[in-house]
Amino acid sequence: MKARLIIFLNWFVLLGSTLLVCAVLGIILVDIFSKGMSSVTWEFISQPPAKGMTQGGILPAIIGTLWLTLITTLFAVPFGVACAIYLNEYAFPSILTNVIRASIRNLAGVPSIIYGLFGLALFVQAFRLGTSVLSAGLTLGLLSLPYIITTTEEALKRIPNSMREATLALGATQFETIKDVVLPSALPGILTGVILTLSRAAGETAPILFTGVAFYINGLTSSVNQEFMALPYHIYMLSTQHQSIEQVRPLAYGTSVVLIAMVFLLNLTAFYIRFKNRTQQ
Amino acid sequence: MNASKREAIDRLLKMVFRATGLVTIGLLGGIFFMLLFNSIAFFAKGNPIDFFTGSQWNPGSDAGNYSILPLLASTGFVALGSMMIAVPLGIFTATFLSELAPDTLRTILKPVIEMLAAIPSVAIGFLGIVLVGPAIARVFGIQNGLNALNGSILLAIMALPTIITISEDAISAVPKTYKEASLALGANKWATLFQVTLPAALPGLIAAVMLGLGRALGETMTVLMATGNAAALPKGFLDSIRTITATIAIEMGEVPYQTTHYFALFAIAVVLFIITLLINLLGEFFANRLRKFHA
Amino acid sequence: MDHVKLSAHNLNLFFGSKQILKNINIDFGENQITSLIGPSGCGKSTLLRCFNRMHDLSADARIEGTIQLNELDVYDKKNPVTQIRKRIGMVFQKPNPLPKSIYENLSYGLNIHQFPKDEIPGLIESALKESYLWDEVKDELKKPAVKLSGGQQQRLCIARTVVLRPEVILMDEPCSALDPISTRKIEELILSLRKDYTIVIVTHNMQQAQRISDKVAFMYLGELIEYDSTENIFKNPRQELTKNYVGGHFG
Amino acid sequence: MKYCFFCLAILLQSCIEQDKTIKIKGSDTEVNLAVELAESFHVMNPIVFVSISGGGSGLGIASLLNNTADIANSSRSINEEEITLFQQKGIQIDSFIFAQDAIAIVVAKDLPIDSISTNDLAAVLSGKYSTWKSLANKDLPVNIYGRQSNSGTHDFVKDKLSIEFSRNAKEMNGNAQILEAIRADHSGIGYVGAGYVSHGGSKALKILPVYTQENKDAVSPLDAQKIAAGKYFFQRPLFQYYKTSSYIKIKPFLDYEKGQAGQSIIHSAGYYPLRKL
Repeated sequence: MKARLIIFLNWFVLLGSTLLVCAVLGIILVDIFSKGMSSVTWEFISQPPAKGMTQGGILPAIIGTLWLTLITTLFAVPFGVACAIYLNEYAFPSILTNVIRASIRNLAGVPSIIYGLFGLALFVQAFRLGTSVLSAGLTLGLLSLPYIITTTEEALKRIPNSMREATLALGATQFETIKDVVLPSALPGILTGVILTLSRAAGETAPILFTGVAFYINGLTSSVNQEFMALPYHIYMLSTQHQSIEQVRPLAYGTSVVLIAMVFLLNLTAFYIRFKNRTQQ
Repeated sequence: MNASKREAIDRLLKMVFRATGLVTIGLLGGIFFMLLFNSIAFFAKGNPIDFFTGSQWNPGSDAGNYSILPLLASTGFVALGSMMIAVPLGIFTATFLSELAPDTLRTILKPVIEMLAAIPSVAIGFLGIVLVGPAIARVFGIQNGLNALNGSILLAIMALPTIITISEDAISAVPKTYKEASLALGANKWATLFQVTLPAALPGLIAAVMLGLGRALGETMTVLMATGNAAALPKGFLDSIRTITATIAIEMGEVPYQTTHYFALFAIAVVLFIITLLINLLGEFFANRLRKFHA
Repeated sequence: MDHVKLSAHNLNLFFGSKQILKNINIDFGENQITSLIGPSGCGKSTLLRCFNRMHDLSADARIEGTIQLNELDVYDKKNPVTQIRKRIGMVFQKPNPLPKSIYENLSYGLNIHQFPKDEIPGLIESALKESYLWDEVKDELKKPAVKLSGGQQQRLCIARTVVLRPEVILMDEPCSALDPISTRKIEELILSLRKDYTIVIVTHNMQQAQRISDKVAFMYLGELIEYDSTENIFKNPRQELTKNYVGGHFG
Repeated sequence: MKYCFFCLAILLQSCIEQDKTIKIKGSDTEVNLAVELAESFHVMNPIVFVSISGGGSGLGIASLLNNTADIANSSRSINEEEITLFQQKGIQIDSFIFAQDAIAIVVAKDLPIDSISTNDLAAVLSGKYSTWKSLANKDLPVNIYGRQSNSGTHDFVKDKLSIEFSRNAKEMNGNAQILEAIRADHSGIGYVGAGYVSHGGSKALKILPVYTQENKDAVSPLDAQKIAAGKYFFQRPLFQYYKTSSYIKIKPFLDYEKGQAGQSIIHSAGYYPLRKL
């Protein structure tokens, strides 16, 4: 009898924890979507804010986040992938490369606000880019680099050496081997990592706080040295800084819906690529 | 002729890759030097002893009190609180996923956990204001739910995916032979789970907790939005607190560059950086031990 | 002996401080099949990979001595490694087709070495015919190469090497991952290739060495112990070690 | 290759493009007003972009120093230390008062207190009174909701009362958070810009008129006439600081603020315009 009770309790605790974790996600999504969906209309997505940001939409914030993601991609993807290729394909394995790898892995765990400080010191001040979408995008790019480098390296490591030997033995140069065999085979893995990293970057707030995000801008960001609005910061601002918090709460919910939908969409794309790649093999 | 041209391209691109690789590594390494340089500037101006032993962070006052202690205490306090929630919950869930859940359930639950990880921190912080805060206020009969408890709950949610994923990997990596040996000796499923499988996965579980803790310590937006931001030493979970990250977020935009206050913010950032670095290294150390152990 | 195609003189190879190959001197005759045999770890694969400079990308590999292809110094920096490898092809232990179609697997080498575009289909067809693969794949050249069976894949890898018209083909235990029937096919193929190419093959299969090779080299612990005609090595070895090995007493 | 061109294009754009954006930063008190001004300004002058960030007054002035803002909104006048910093950097600045603001002292609606003296207020905010016993005859703890130390409102109240704030004062991110907290807190007290409470923000709240030792007549921050006469204790001009060198760039916006349209927006936002309407 006692043994049965223990078994029951064990099941109860383990299953209960799992259900609780699922419930947390459920509560988050249900709360945000049930209260936010009614605000998300075509006008909300396609109009700028109006009446002291108590009405209207979030178009400038959407455009700002897209700008930011674009610049992050343009900076972090080529540099990150090139760095991973250098480390995995060119650099001879040594203590130094192992130290570099370990540092990069640990940089992925550095708080994002510290990247914000670095962006401020490097891009805003040292490079004189000012507070702008360029500074903020580059800062987010730096934040993304460790993730992109690590996931790309993992993808490259999964390509068996026999594949490289095949083309090398045919007289291909090392670059041709990378370009024609290694990268195409590693592409799904790299792409999955890149998309997941970008979805994380798009939702980040702390690194852009002092590198260029604005409370409000009366137009759409149209050049890289302008300041910008961004979806995550807009949520922060609407829920803590705005003068009539109660009045704009539906807008904050609506903005959260748009941001979460955007991030989930990116994640689903990544899952799809991973899934498709797995079933093909 | 053509062959040497191809070789030349190869050499050139090798150099390009090496250069970009080294530039990237240099940029990332720059983070550390930037922090170091700016905080040295602070310690040259201010008093390093006060920084670690004083009791007040109050840059606005005329004397300029820059003590990291209340901030550090707040940061540690809220992170420990979050671990008290997230560690049991995360490890139990991971155990369930790897040992008990049928395959179909696992393939559904794993994406659920990844989805949880994908939710931006600002959205979690927002829920701290509109959902968790009022709930805490109601349950404890207090006026305002923006306090350490709120922050701990939110940070637990943010650390859960990390803890679950790594713990699950660690538990699944325990060799089948261990379990079979235990079962063959007549131990039942539960005894095997708690006395053989989980202890064997322990280094991995510690690694999971460490990385989760690192995540909680470094999180900015949720604590900024949900903990009330009072820079006093915390006495209980219902007190408002202000973490290192929140302090940087609040004050960095508002200080003139190259002043004592500006450098002070870099100094507290260095402390945070070192703490998270140590915790991550510790996590990695345990993860490696697990790997070696099973290899 | 006939014309010497490929040779190594006083070849030493080190990985870091560890010496793997010790003072190897060997000549491979043109249009001959030479087998390298020896217990695993004796350095036979390592030696094979010296001939087309596959050690170039290992950080700590250091090579002393000379390797010559005809009169050409293989390790001379002035000779592009890509050209060396075009002239000295290689087939690996496990079939490693590129993740592309059958046709692209063959056209890849031709393209990078800039063969005239209009000659490529003809070259591919004749290489596949030479490799006894044409009849099996001629209708599905667009099919991914990985869909082929193991034996077919290995023949494809040989065809991929042959299509470049190399002078020497190095084979590193090409049948060890294959079933007996596929092995037999590959052996037939190797024998038929002898008329056009110089072939060096690493094998741990004594019967195979006997079946296909003109000459056999026995290696032990990084040293070349004995190098002679197949018949002498198996029937009448001069060294005690060789005798023990071919007699199946160790390894 | 395409990628390189694209990056080059972006870099070129960043170099060639004249920065047409007017960056206004600082002062939570003024930020919403600035947003509304920018919104209507954009309708009239769509070529000129205005980007606005909140934060405290310190942020605005710091941004001006750091060259990341063109106009610094500030609800306090610039202090000695900041003047020295500007001098050190060799930056010439000008200022312009575009409205008057009054700070409202806010408590929950059901707290039985109708007005407060500056002395009592000083005692409450500095933490001398830990309960409402002596003021409202209720044994409830005093919960103070204030701004962060870098906010102009924070400094203004602190200096006006010559106190240091209680260490238990909660430092909220903005005026709106203060209002929301007090709405939920029966024994809370806080200070916010009058602009925040005059437009429906006062729901479930009470604004305490303030009297002084000399003038026992309690004045409400919502009393426009008294404000115009400068009679309210917590009354202050709202400043805009800007660099003399960027005057040409920001002139259209300043002109708009001073004009009829701008001043009427200021009025309807709950501040007291300088011009008679």
